[in-house]
Amino acid sequence: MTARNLITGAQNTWCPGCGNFVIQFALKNTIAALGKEGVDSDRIVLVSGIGCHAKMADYLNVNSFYSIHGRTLPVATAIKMANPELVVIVCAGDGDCYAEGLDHLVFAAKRNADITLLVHNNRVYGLTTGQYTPTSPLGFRGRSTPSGTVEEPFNPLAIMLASGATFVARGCTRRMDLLQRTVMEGVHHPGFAFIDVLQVCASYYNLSDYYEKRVYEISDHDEGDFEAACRKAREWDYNADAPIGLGTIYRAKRPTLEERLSATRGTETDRETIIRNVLEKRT
Amino acid sequence: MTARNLITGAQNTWCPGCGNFVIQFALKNTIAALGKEGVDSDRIVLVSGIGCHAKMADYLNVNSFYSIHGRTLPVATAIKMANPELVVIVCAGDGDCYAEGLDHLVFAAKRNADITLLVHNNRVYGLTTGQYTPTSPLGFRGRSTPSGTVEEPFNPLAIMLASGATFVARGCTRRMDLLQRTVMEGVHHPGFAFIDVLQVCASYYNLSDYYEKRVYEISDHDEGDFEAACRKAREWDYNADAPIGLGTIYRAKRPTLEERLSATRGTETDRETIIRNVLEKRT
Amino acid sequence: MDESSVLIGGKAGDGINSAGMVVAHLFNRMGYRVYMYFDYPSLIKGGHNFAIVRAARERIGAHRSQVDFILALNQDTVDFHGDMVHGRTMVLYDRSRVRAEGIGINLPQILKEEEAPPVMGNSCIIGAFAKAAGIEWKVLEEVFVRQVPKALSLNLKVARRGYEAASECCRIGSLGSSPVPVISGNEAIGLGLIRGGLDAYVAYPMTPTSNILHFMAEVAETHDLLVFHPENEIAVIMMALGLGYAGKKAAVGTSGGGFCLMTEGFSLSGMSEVPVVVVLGQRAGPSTGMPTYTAQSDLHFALHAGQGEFPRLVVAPGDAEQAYTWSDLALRLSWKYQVPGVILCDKTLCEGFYSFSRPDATIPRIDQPTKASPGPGYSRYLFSENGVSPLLSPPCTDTVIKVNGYTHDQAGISTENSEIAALMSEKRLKKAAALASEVFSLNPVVVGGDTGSDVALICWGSPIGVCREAAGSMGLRVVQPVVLSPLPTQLLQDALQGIKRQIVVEENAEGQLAMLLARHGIRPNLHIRRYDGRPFTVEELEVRVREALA
Amino acid sequence: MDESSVLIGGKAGDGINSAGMVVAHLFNRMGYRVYMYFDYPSLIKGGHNFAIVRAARERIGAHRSQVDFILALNQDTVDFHGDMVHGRTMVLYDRSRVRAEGIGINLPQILKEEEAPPVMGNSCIIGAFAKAAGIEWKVLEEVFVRQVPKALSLNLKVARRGYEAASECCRIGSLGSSPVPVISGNEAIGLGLIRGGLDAYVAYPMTPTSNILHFMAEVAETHDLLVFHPENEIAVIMMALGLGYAGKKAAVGTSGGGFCLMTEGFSLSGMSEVPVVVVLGQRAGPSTGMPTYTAQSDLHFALHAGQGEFPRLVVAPGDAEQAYTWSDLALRLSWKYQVPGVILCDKTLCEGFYSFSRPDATIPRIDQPTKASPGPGYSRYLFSENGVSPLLSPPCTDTVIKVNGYTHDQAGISTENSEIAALMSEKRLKKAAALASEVFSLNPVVVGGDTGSDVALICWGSPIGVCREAAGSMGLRVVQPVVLSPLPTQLLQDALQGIKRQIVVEENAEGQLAMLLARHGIRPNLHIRRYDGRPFTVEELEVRVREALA
Ligand SMILES: Cc1ncc(C[n+]2csc(CCOP(=O)(O)OP(=O)(O)O)c2C)c(N)n1
Ligand SMILES: Cc1ncc(C[n+]2csc(CCOP(=O)(O)OP(=O)(O)O)c2C)c(N)n1
Ligand code: SF4
Ligand code: SF4
Ligand SMILES: [Mg+2]
Ligand SMILES: [Mg+2]
Repeated sequence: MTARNLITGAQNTWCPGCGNFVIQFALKNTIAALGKEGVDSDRIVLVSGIGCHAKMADYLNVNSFYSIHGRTLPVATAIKMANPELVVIVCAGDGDCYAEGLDHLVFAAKRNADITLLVHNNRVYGLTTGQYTPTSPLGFRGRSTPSGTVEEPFNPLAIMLASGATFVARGCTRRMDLLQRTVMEGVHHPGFAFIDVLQVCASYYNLSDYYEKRVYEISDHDEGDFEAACRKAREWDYNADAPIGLGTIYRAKRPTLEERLSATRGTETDRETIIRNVLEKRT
Repeated sequence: MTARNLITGAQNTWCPGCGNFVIQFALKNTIAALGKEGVDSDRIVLVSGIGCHAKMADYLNVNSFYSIHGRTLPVATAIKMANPELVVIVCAGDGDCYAEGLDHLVFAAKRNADITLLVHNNRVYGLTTGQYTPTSPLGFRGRSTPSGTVEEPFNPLAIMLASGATFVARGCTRRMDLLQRTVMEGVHHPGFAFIDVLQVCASYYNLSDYYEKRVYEISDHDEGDFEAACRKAREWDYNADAPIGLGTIYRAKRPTLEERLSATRGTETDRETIIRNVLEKRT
Repeated sequence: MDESSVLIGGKAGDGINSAGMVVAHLFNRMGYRVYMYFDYPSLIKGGHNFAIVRAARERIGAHRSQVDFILALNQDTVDFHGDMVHGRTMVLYDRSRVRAEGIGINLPQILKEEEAPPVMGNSCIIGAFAKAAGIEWKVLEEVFVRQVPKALSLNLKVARRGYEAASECCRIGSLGSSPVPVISGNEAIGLGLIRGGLDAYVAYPMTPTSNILHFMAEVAETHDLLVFHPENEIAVIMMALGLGYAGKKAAVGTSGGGFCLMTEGFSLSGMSEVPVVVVLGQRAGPSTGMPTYTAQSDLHFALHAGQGEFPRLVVAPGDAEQAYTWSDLALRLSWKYQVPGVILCDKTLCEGFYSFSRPDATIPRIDQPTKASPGPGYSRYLFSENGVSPLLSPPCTDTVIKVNGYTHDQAGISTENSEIAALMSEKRLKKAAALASEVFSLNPVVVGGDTGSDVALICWGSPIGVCREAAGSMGLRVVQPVVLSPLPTQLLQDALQGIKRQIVVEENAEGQLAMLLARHGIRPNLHIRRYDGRPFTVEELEVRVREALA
Repeated sequence: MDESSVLIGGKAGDGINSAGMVVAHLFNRMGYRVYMYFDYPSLIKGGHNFAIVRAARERIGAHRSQVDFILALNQDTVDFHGDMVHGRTMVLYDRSRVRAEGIGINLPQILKEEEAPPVMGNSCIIGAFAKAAGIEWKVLEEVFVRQVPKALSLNLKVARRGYEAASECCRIGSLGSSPVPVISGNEAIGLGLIRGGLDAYVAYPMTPTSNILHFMAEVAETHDLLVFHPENEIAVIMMALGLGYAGKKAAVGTSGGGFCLMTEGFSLSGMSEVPVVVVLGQRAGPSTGMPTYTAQSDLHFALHAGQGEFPRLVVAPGDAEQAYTWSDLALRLSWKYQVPGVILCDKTLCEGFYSFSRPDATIPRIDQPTKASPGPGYSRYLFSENGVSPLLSPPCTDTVIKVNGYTHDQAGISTENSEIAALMSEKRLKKAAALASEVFSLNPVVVGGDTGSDVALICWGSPIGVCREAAGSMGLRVVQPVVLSPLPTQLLQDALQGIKRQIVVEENAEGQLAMLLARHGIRPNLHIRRYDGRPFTVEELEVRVREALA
């Protein structure tokens, strides 16, 4: 394909200071880098949910399916099943992917389709003006919980590990370079790559300073060690203060959904033959 | 209340040899025992999904909400929120609770409402005549997967631990007494009690012998040790052969949803006052 | 004898459905056209199941109130169906378990002697039936060879013992026509979709369409078809849309409860113009209702499901040939106009069995719109005269293909501009009009019976079978709109030309077709409705029509 | 001056909505009745927001095509609204950022001097407006004291600077009437539900009803109300049903996409007879559409959502008083008849602000049915003359209370018996009839305008405001069915007596009310439709009515 401007002409409407700009930048660079590796941008498909995060579908000049709130993953999985040549990247929100459509997340991990998921985890509903999400800390005062939430957050990394994810990582929009490396690793990973991106929401939950003080790049860690990964994932529980490790936490090899599907599938393609065979048996 | 026959006159339509009879028996005994402890059967509410398991709502002569496929837990949580005096027990299926409505399961664990969930985990869709579920082993040949499934099962105990469940246990219909004790422990537990019951499906997935050979009662295990619980939960992965531990795997104390809700709630009950207050502010 | 009805009953687990099919094939071999109704509660073992096999010289699609033979594997079969017995009904029964008058066979003893398992009781009683009905052994043997998949020789032995234990009480003669396939409505839908170009079928099991999933999964063992059963119906429709975006023609199947969960994706299909076909098998509702019993009570839900306004295709075939034809057409039309489609069927059609004559020669061809050209100038939602934009799927060289559930501009980028919003709304109206005019040319209103009559039975879906017969015997016209959205109003009006009394026959309580017709200015004043989960029988409908006309 | 319109515009984040409210309250203090339309795209910061505040002597519920004042915090406010300017429109603007003619104020400089944050620019421009409009400082001060929640004295200082920087160009006089509350449609719904006996509100945020959730959550800080925001809309409706079963009156709120996910629970409500009220706020669809723009395109979806047949209440209030009244009534009626109810509103009503006069005195009383008696003989689904069964919630001594989404017998135990199934279906029809007859007595069709005219505007929902005005100015009758299910057909026909030309005014493309009327034999032939996400203005409607009648 011919070199292409990876950003569309659509007017960008994220708030000044929003972490989504950083994710957009990381994705753009990743797609450009993939191009240099021979992965044509025509083969990239971006799937997004609904929320601030999802506007990525309008902004990145690649194929996209701007889907509905919470339902990115079945769309993305199916696109990959339909055509394994496509490189499928998903931008989901934490409300989107951890609340509205959490079931699909667990099943994406279980199935190991070769897609890459970025959860823009700003720990708040941005586009609907600031309600708590499953990763907001206990007591968070949002617009639906003015006296504070009554629920501890869950730990998405721990859930992903328990669900069979083969690539589990965390990024933060305060660490753009590391995020970009992690995204690239995720895309390269043959299987479901889960990346929880701690994304600063400038308007409703600005944790810039909080993250700035706590995040560190994970090193001296065996990504292939499941137990170690669980410990690393639990180091910070999204609630109490703790160091927040960034980078890849776990990586394993397992056949992908597409590989397994193609192994069980028949080959006859003539429709008339198949109809005749069935009717013959029913006569 | 007056002593009551705990079984209704409804015709029982489970298959001969079905593990559901064992669960019914355990529940009936539990309810009777609770009666002796002073928990009036009038206070028991049973919530069921849709599937063979769910027929429990027709058979047990207690208050019941025979709900829809996959949606037991929000109903049950709300009943408890509405009236913490009620003792809420949920009978769900594995298709029901691990596939159709998995999201609610994770949130039930996260919220820690004081309800008890029994998943009749026969690892197959019974009532729709034998398709794979999220806990069927890889390669399972069901009616929707005649060449075998392309997905490894997930481990519901591991997911529950990762989701913040405060009581995680496993039962088996081949071990009626232990099951009954576990159910009683679950009901006594102040918070969300999750019990995965390995239930024999006589018609579509008869694992009687399989379980008979592998199940054992867990002992010498610290139920308060999260790491130990994780190890115990992962001992068997619902796929490869391994010893299958039964009994309570994890137990922790955390405020329940109802407790936290009542702490944040206002007390004014006069409707006219509230309307007038609001309108006054808007004038 | 020109026609014959056989009821076979027993417990769930006795193999009543397959036994019914074998009986159906006996008739089929002898040149009869058959129809089988299967009645079963929602349980796996026990309870009471029965199948009514009816055979006739001509194509049929309904059962009668009375039967000529009863094959009783349990006492209920005799006790529950007393009202179906006429003077010459012959009862064949398992003497060890059933008290009745007729031909008693000691099934357990025969099975024991042949060392056959209990489930082979049905083969034995079928053997007895064949003898009683004067059917040659050769016919039975042929049918068993073709239709009994497992333990053929033992089944034949057991059947032979039944054959020998009974005595002939009448003689059902051969008609000489050749046998034809006998398929369920579900299979007809499946085959029609395959003919229409289906690439993928995605479903979560739900009666009465689960068997499409099972059928497709079996087909996929040899055929290059993607069949997937995901975590729930939300995933089902979203996967179908993902497949559709990526260039695969996908259909899904469910019933009302599952369709509820699909409605958000359905609306997304309408907005994003990514097509999908939903097979919606109606059953008795509301809610879980009676999952294994029939109803026609989701018409308006299908017509209006999903927020906002977008064109949709809703077809309601009534028998196997129509199911095959219109599943094919639904898939083609949905893709041609890039709209969601619904194949609205019901338990009676889905799980009924029908003699099937391939209607391929009569299926109209749908031309495909002109191809899209890839390139940097491509706009997924290009405005066009008929509202349909050229369709491409990724990857295409130098082409960005954006689909979007937000209001979008021609390139697929979200917009809140009021003019573009109005234009896109008009684009959808234009597609609706284009679809309607193509539907007009596809013979979407079936007119039958005595077309000279000034009384018409108006029906939709599976009751066409029973209406056709009642109309035939009573000399009435029958009018069946097969396409319900866009409703071919003009053709309906033409079909009702000269009609004085219009009787709408429906299997629901509120009169859903009647409501739809009223909206379009057609206001029949006679109504026959049944809403207890059971389909009309021929005689019942005749009585109700006579009452209505009285 | 009898009426006045003010447009204030700026970026999202400039506080345009609250600024508009302050302006509205200035008029309110002076005895005007106000209406405010707020227009904003789906984004958090930036873009272009504007509010149109209109004040008049009488109650109003629509804005005009032209405004008397423009308060411009950004250039877009001047550039985008040129068509709203008339000869005497006065523009007040931020001189530092906007080029315009009128009164320029150097906002940044004033803010800097007062050490005030940028968001206080709106206070400053309001100050300037007050001066320009000849509004006394005292009025402004009073309004600020009551309506500005934070940093009052700094805001007042800044406003004073604006006041001083501007010059009077006209004088908006006080009318002498006392101020009344100014509330949004969402608040009116919330208050009505509370009046009706609401115990719990469950919702997942979704425009345009998110603010009901926020409002209820605030109320619950002091009031004994359970407010919960769970993982998604499926959980929302299932929780509401759990609450309903346990004796709590629960309502939920959403928009079309969320309602899709509720439809399965909605049908369960119909079957189980556990009531629930759904506030369904329409917005431009299909699918995500334009989330912050208005539409009336979910009427038929609301009327037919969920599989199977069951009675439902659908009310569509059109202004704050109706919203309050009918939210109260909807809750009471849903509980009395144990049916699901829908309060069908739209973005214009939900997020519009209205002067509100409490209509409590005119709200009809709904008698409660006779109490149920607990005990072993209790049957949750007891047959009764009007189909309604006595309702109990657990725990009750010696009482087993079973609700069920399967077809069930009177005790709530699942059944597949054909007779019981038919009887239960008839039970639901009886409830529908009983509900319809009660609705008949509740004044569910509003007739207004010139009742002697032979031309009628027929409308539903929020366009009642604009229709009332157009009808007033043009001498037409207005007919508004507030209840859409069960449709009070007879009352509608009465209301349309003597009408020669009927014009249906709707904010959708397909004419959804027209379809519904047609089904019931009322077939208006003139239609005015708008479907670009924006509500009609008074002038626009007048022009369209003249065109239609020409
Ligand atoms: C089914 C449905 N429910 C609710 C909404 C309304 N909605 C739009 S965006 C959003 C929340 C977005 O939060 P999140 O996913 O965290 O994304 P963010 O805006 O924070 O990036 C919601 C609830 C919707 N569009 N669809
Ligand atoms: C929304 C919806 N989808 C599908 C069904 C059909 N259905 C009824 S029971 C069932 C599966 C039951 O499996 P499981 O939950 O494991 O229960 P079991 O019968 O094994 O006890 C399904 C898919 C339904 N009732 N509702
Ligand atoms: S609301 Fe938060 S997440 Fe959304 S654009 Fe603004 S800063 Fe970003
Ligand atoms: S199908 Fe299986 S789970 Fe269902 S009743 Fe029979 S044995 Fe039990
Ligand atoms: Mg978020
Ligand atoms: Mg199961």
